[in-house]
Amino acid sequence: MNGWGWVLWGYGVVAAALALYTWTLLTRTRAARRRLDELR
Amino acid sequence: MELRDVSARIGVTTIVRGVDFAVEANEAVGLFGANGAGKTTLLRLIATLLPPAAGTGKVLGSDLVGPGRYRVRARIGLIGHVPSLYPELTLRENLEFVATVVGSPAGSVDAALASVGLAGAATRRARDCSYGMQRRAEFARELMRRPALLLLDEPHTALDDSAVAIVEHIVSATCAAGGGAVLVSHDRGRVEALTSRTVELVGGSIR
Amino acid sequence: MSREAGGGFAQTLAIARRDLLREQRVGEVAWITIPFGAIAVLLVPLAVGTDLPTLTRIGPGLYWAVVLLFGVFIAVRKTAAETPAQRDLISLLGLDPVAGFFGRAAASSILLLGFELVVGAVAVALYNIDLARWPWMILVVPGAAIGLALLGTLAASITANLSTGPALVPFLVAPLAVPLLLAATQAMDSLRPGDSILPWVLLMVAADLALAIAGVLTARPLQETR
Amino acid sequence: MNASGHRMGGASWLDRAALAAVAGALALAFLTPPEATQGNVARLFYLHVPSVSVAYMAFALALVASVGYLVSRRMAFDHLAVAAAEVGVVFTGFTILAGMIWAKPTWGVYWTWSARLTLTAIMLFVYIGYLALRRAIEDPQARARRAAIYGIVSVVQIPVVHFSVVWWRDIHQLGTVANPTGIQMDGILLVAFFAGLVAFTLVAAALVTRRYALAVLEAGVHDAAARGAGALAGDAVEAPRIGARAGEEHG
Repeated sequence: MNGWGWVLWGYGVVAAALALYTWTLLTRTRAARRRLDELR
Repeated sequence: MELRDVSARIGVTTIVRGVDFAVEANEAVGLFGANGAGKTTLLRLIATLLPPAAGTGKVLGSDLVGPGRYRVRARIGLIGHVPSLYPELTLRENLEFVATVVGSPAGSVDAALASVGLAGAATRRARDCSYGMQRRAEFARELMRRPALLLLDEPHTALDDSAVAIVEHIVSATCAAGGGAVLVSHDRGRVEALTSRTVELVGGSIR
Repeated sequence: MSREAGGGFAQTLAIARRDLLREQRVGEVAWITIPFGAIAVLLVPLAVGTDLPTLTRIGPGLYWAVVLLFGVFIAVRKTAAETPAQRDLISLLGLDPVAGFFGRAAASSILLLGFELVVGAVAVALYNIDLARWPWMILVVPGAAIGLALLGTLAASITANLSTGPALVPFLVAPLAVPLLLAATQAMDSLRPGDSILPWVLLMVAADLALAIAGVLTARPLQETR
Repeated sequence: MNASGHRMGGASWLDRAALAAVAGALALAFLTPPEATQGNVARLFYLHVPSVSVAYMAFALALVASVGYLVSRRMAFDHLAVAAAEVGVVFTGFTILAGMIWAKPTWGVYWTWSARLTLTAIMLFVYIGYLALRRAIEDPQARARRAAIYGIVSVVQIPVVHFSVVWWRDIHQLGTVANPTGIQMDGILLVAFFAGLVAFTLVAAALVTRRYALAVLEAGVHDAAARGAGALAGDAVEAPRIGARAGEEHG
């Protein structure tokens, strides 16, 4: 793998991790909203 | 000691709500309520061990949640329905530990144990004592500490007929010294005889 | 009626005495934790090979890793745990929280010192560790015991009465014990003539002091029941 | 807290600013000329160093919030503390991932035991411990108090951890290859680095905002459950229904 390969690999892994975290955050928020609506 | 419009929660369960409750000096009050009504929680609330979710209160001149509560705690005696003795230590070692922490004079330990009829069991480990004996030892501890506010949770539980006199003695001694007492119980007959008035905890409120 | 509470030092001693008496009656550290540490020292050569020169070289490091990873169980020993009723009582006795913290840490320090000495004797024998300039160990061994006891006491108080508490404490302690591990291992490494051991001893002292300060700062909120 | 205002949490101005900054930073990171000694691989620098800076900022925010909670006992500080700590853990994770992927082509190994990498790994575990502790406690006030205490204990100890690791590395010098500051940074490279820092700071701020809103929601769920039906002590207990005699005695 050349330099660019490593760079794309590094940026790709971090971007995927960031996307995963953002997704879990949105999912948890939606679940909490739903639960709150149920309780009201 | 008085509570005004006090509520308390444990987890998501509301234990008491909008409770007004006061105990004057020289007064002993009986507190009744069904299983799970929140009597024990109310005692811990009065003892400043559980902060109220709402409302205000004063105990022995200090606010229920103010920094003064750390000072008045040393003048509150609580005998819960679960013994708080260290099972590995003897009854005397348990009381000696308390005496050192509160600064009671040496010698008061044996006197206190003798007064509840446990002089002969002083060197027995708490683990090897019956529930009733452990209860007696806890009364000995409070006799030694002489708190200004005495909170008793089911005081007569597991006490034999002769030991019931201990409850009577400690309540009247506390009130005679200008203190107050709250007795949580199901034993209406015995508690009504010891207290000047009784209240009932129903649905999270005092009646 | 109110009386003066016992002095802070008397309270510290009372708490330490209580903890040591409870341990003495049950023997949890003496009969479980210490033998467990000793067998860990015995197991490692079975995994990495029994070549004595290698063991002599890596022995001190293995010893300290075992002390920090297994010694932490002393902080979560059953005989130091308090039931909710016992915590209520302690709060109502007017115990100075700082005295309570130092009393519990003192008892744990003494037990940890015992752990270090027994496991250390096993390690010295099995790994043929050279104890040149051993007098420095008089500072390093208790220093590590005190630091780990302070850290373990803090972590045990933070997790008191949690169902996962005994599992959490080692995890919370391990990363923060890094200065103790480095100071102890590097001090032993520096036992060779010419290397200075003093910076590592000072680091140990600094770590212990930082933990003592943290304990004083957090003693009051930690004593609150609930 | 714009995110909490929208029903489905649509994009706030902060989200948009973060996205724009990321686009700009990426463009700079990829379009700048290769670095003199390491070539293209050095572009990982724009990922690794800004994320560790942001992680430290997040942990500093978590500390301030922890102290704020213990002093004021306001739950808002606790919500902020957990938001900052969680985002800090995420960015520490980015730091380690990017650092390892940078280390492999540069030094031939994924892990180099440099003081910086070792410290970052320790920090990661300290704050994973913080999050694990929070998971173990159900009562919100008890959780807030105990978590704040652990946060403070950690922060008192972290400088000592820092110095111990740095000393330890100073003695066992690995040689200059393990020194990431060997990079020549000037002109446009410096601009790319700062663009990365700004972008990551904005992304972290957007994430903290959303995590804070989630903490507020979860507290609301807890409160609503507490107000819900059947949650009053004693309500779950009724008179026993065994035999008619018990009823007669009470009647």
